[in-house]
Amino acid sequence: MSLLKVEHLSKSFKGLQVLRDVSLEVREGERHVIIGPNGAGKTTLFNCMTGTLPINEGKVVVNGQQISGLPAYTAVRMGMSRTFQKNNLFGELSVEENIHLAVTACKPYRFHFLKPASKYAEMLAETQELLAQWGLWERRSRIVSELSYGEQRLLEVILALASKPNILLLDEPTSGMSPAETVQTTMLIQSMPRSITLLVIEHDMEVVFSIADRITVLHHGEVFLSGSPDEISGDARVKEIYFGGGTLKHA
Amino acid sequence: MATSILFMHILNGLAYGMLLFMIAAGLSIIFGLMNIVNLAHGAFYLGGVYIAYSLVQQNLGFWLAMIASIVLVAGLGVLMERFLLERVYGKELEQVLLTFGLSFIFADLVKWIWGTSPLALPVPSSLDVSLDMGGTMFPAYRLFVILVGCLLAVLLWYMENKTRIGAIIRAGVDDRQMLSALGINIKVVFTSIFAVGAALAGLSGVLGGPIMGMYVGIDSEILVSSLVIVVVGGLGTWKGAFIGAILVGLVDTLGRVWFPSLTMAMVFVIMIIVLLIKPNGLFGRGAHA
Amino acid sequence: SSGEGEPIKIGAILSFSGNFAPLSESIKAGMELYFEQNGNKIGNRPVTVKYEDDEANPQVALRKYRQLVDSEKVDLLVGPISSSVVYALRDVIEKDKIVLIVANAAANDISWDKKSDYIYRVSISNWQDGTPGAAYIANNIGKKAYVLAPDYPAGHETIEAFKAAFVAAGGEIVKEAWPKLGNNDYATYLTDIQQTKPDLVFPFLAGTDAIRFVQQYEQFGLKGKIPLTGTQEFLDPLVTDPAGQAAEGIIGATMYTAALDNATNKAFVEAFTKKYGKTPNYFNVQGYDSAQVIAKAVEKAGSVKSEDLTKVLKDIAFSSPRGELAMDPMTHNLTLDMYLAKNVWKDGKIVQEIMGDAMKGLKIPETPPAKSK
Amino acid sequence: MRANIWRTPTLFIAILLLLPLILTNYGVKLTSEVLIMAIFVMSLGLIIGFAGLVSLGHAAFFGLGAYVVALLGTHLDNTYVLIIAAAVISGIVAFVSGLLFIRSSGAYFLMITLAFGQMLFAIFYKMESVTGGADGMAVSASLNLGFGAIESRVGFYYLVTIAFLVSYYLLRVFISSPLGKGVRGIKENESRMTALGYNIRHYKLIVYSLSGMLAGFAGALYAYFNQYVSPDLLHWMFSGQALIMVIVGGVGTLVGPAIGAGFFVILQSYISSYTDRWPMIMGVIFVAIVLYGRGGILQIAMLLWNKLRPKRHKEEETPILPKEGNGFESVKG
Amino acid sequence: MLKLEDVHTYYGYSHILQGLSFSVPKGKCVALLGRNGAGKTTTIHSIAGLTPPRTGRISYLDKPISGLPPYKIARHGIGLVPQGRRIFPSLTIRENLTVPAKDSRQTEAGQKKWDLEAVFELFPVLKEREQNMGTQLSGGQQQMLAIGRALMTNPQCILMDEPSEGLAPVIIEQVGEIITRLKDTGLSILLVEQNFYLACGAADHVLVMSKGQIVWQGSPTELLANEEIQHQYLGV
Ligand SMILES: Nc1ncnc2c1ncn2[C@@H]1O[C@H](COP(=O)(O)OP(=O)(O)OP(=O)(O)O)[C@@H](O)[C@H]1O
Ligand SMILES: Nc1ncnc2c1ncn2[C@@H]1O[C@H](COP(=O)(O)OP(=O)(O)OP(=O)(O)O)[C@@H](O)[C@H]1O
Ligand SMILES: [Mg+2]
Ligand SMILES: [Mg+2]
Repeated sequence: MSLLKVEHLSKSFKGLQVLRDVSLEVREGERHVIIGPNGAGKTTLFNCMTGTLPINEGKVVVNGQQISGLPAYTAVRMGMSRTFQKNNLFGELSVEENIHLAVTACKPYRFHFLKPASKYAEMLAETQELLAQWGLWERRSRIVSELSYGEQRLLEVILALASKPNILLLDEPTSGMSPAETVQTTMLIQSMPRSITLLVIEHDMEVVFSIADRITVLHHGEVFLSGSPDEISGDARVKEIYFGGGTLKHA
Repeated sequence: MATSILFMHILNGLAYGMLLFMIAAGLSIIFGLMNIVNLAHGAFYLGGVYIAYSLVQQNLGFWLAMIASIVLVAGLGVLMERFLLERVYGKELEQVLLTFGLSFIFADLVKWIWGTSPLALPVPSSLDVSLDMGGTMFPAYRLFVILVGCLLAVLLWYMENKTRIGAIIRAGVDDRQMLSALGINIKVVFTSIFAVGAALAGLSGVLGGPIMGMYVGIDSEILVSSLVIVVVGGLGTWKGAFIGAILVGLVDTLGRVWFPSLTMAMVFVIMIIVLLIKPNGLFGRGAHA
Repeated sequence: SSGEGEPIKIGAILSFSGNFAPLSESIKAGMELYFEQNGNKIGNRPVTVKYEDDEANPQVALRKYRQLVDSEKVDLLVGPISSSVVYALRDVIEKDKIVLIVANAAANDISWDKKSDYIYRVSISNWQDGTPGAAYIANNIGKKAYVLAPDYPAGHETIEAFKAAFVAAGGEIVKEAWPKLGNNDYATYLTDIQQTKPDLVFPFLAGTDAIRFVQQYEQFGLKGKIPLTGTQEFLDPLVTDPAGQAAEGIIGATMYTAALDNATNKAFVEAFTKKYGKTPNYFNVQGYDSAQVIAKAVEKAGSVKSEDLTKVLKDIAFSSPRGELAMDPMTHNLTLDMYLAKNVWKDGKIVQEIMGDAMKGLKIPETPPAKSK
Repeated sequence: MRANIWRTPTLFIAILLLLPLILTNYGVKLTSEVLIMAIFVMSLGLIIGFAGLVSLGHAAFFGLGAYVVALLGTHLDNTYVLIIAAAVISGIVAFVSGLLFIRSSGAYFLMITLAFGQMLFAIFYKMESVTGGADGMAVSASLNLGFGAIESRVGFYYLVTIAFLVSYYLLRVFISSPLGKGVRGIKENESRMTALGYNIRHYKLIVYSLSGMLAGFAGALYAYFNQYVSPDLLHWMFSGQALIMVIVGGVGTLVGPAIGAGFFVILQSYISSYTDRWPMIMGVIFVAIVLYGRGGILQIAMLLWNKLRPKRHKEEETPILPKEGNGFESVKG
Repeated sequence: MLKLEDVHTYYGYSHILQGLSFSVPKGKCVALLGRNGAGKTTTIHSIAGLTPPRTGRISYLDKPISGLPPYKIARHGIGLVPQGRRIFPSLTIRENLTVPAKDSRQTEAGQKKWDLEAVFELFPVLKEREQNMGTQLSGGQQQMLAIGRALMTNPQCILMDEPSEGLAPVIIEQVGEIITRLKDTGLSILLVEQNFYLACGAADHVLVMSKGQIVWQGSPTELLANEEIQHQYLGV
């Protein structure tokens, strides 16, 4: 059965219908990519799924449990964590402190206040691991606002991973990353255990096709088409509304 | 209660509201729009009324005195913005300390120069009459204040909707760097708008003086009531300050009639109610400061 | 241990910042004038006065008190403007056994429940401020009074006193209004007065409140329509000078005006105008008399020890610009002569004109009178 | 390293304990007052510097605590009960008001707390029959921890010192704890905290109530200190002073506000007794602090300290500076 | 045309740009490539005056502009499309465009003048939403707005920091076309890109940057041919 279900979801911002009766099913372990023209409603879909935005109609179900309508922070409790398209970090804190916060978020001891955080070995260990894994170790005590944009994009992804989610929503993870970092990130995503179900928004076709098991195309807030990578890449209409001539490749 | 008297009370409320609006207008620009926490607002008021007072003593005549003192206060504003506030944009708490210190300095200067015994700025003789409104008398000067209030409202409305100034300032508050990278000399804009705000505060001192009185200590009262109005109305829009002032004026005045025992806390009760219903004030653009 | 020529230290706790500043400055001026006239000596001992600013806040006052008593080791205290400060200091004063000469605080209780062997008032009590004018007003101006005072203890005490006396004299209170202290717009009340149409208005307001009220009273066209009376605050230059012509015609009872015809006052007014270039207000007199009482008491007692001072202060008599005055041993409060006065507009300035005696030898009762109504 | 962490505190404690030997009576009294203020101002510094909740009504909780001692004290005279009651009641009021106000932020929070404070002020001012209204009331309760009433100044001083040190230590642990870090994170970026799975409302409420409790505790001590309470203790002017003390001392640190309190109280009481121009002098000092002491007295102190101290310690010390420190000292030091 | 000579820029103590020299000829597009943290944005900011270089010289049309305040530099006719869009949140979309708007007096005769109509025609979605707040746009739409905003200043030379970020492929192609069109109207363009193909497609000259220095330059075709550089510095 599918781990994540979006059923007949609709969303509008005072009068402006942004999502129309969107339904979506993601199987456990699946790598599901969402593409679509700018303004199609991809990010909004994420916001509605994670409870960042209230939804008008429909519901979101995780493990057969409805989460739509619940406050945003509960999504993470359900093992669903996300990144933002626009960097959304703790600018004044160091890289390390950013990750500390992310790691602690779902730990039982997040409400403890009688012992310095620095005494929680587990938390420190997990942080170190992430820093090492993503090659930010030597930059760990840098203040985040002083990182370059791409470096910050990287941190976005790390923060989402830190809570050890089993559903991971990535909103254009590689945008702003240089080809090198993009490749690195793509590989890390591919190498993730299948226990993590992935829902990714991406405009970089190389990334899309190298990770997707399944692709859904959103257009004008509706599911335009959903299918395997081959089906999508083959589809003429998608080419027209989204891929375009592909002239770039042959520049 | 007879309708005529109710009418009088409402008129009083409006007049008082307009007075408050006039006093808060400067702050609604400096704090509401430019997002500078200016605790020296009351000091501008003091400056306005005391300078005007001295000039009137030199029998310069009320209106000349008014213009002169407005100019002086505006000048003070320019110096303040250029040399002090400019260094603490975006740092609300440092602004608090800075302007708090300045208000201390200004207030004490006033004390030093003019002494502590209360003075009074007389109503300009041309307006020193009271009109008969169906049996009850009403001071012409207050009608004049209402008029000025309306003019200010129009001015602010114009600035906000008919010129780019409002937008430029909001943009400047959002992202100074980016704005200047688009070719706008934000320093000049901010300084001049701050001066305008200061000038309005000065003006409110001159015109409010004859009603509110002049003494060291009124500055903090002015500051608080202005803050209340700007916040109740919502930061960043002239509408806020305007409606906020009217609301406060009316409720405060009618409160004196209907809940005499609440007069002390009336204003604050309104503020709490408003902010509980609308956390960003009546017309607020969203959390600020 | 008063060795010859050893200086006497006086601690003055006043409110130099905040709305009470003018009162404090006036009292200070009065004290300085007296000591200056007496070569800054009491007997053969030089006098030094240490002024402290309590910001009209009892908590600060307590800090300043400690500074003066513990650190400066002053011999006695003079001061507070606000009664809450006296209440705050009372218990420590009793503990430290140090004399306080009250130069302004007017709360009645200082002479009643909160009376202390160490606290003596040379200013006036609220009761004495509210009472004296009432009878004259009732008999000569009108029977229906509209009373107005700030909604705080002094306001209530004063109006309470006025009411009692006014009703006793056959008058009637048609309405009471209680604006908040520091109220800046009296429009509501003035409109209400126009509607109520009383024979007269009797307000108790201090400082800037009084000035605003008087001016707005005129702006709303009430001046000359409905007689304005009031407590002595309304018959004092501190209010009438800034209020200007608006204050013309106000009638009431006061313990002092510069016009008082007695030798001490003549000398005082002359000296004062010479030093400060303006006519004295009654706060100046309170300061002057505080200094004078201290001096007299120390001389009479021949020491600054509290136990000696208290003995002589109980019934100390002295000639004040207000006339020949004496302390009432039962209340530690002055027995005052109150005069009827009126504000008249004389060559571009308001001056007070004595109309006669309001009450002679007015003592505050030894116990709180039964509340009226 | 360890030594380095402990040196400063121990030195500090030693000084505090020895002070009474060198100070005059008045000095002891004043220092006691400063320490009480310091506790209060730290409680405010906690929500301002770490939770980003800038309040202008914090005196309400301080005054509330004081009045609890004054009012309850007339019925039962048990120091423990009274002080705990003061803290708890203030805490509860903080919690309830927090429930309502936490929603608003920035200037709106500032003003709504101001309004709340003024309403409490009005209540205590008006309830003449109970609270003595504007005239305030004397505190009848006597300070007694079970071994005889503490009347001597020095005795009281040591009590306050201990109270201060304990509060400081607890706060220090709090801000470096996971909960404290969470609070700091919320100040930095609420939407991200939510996305990470933090319930920011809970965190804000907890820290706000805690701070209210501490303020109430300080208030209770103050009631014992002055043996007299008046509505001025709840007035926004007092809240404003506390706010200034926080900023003067240094926002975003713990010691800062404490230092600010001392600086403010002592400076004011001395300057004001030497010149009538004290407001101007204070004003100039404040402006100077903003212009030259980025981040308050503490900052200045640290800079001087770094200059005077042998170079090699620099790295360890710097983290205490607000900019890097951010209350994450322990992680770094 | 725009010219950099031995530019050194620092953030506090960290030395980011270490002697940068290159120039952008009139009517040409120069692409600046490099890994994250290479110093591309810093370069752009140094030119725009947001992080003034400590040493070295930047001139535009042979007038020195280094050290001038940003607004003066902008008034020389240098437009900026910043990285991360930097839309003004409290301005509507329309205001975002009108605030920087500069009338065409300064723009050369015969050159296409950019005004609201022109921008709306380029990105119709912006017109549909003109009264919405800038941040209520989708990421990609904001990117369009950022480009439009820069065009509204009618620049002679335009600095683009990753203009294709977050844009759908179709729109990226469109951006490519826009760049070509701008070149044709005589604009000089400094293009920082992560999208290798867009960069190579639009640029006449390519600079590869690493650790604050130019490590390679040449024509797009040369770069496309040079696997090694691509691999070493771009990881393509
Ligand atoms: N807060 C909002 N108020 C009004 N409209 C909004 C708001 N947020 C998004 N929209 C509109 O909803 C539509 C979908 O936005 P969304 O961010 O989901 O697009 P997207 O698919 O993520 O596009 P992109 O690929 O550019 O990120 C857009 O037209 C956008 O303008
Ligand atoms: N404000 C700052 N303070 C200190 N260092 C900074 C600051 N901004 C950037 N840096 C550092 O300068 C270097 C270059 O940053 P820059 O933003 O120019 O890189 P970039 O080439 O634009 O990278 P990206 O492709 O990720 O945008 C990076 O190592 C970054 O960490
Ligand atoms: Mg998106
Ligand atoms: Mg960059």
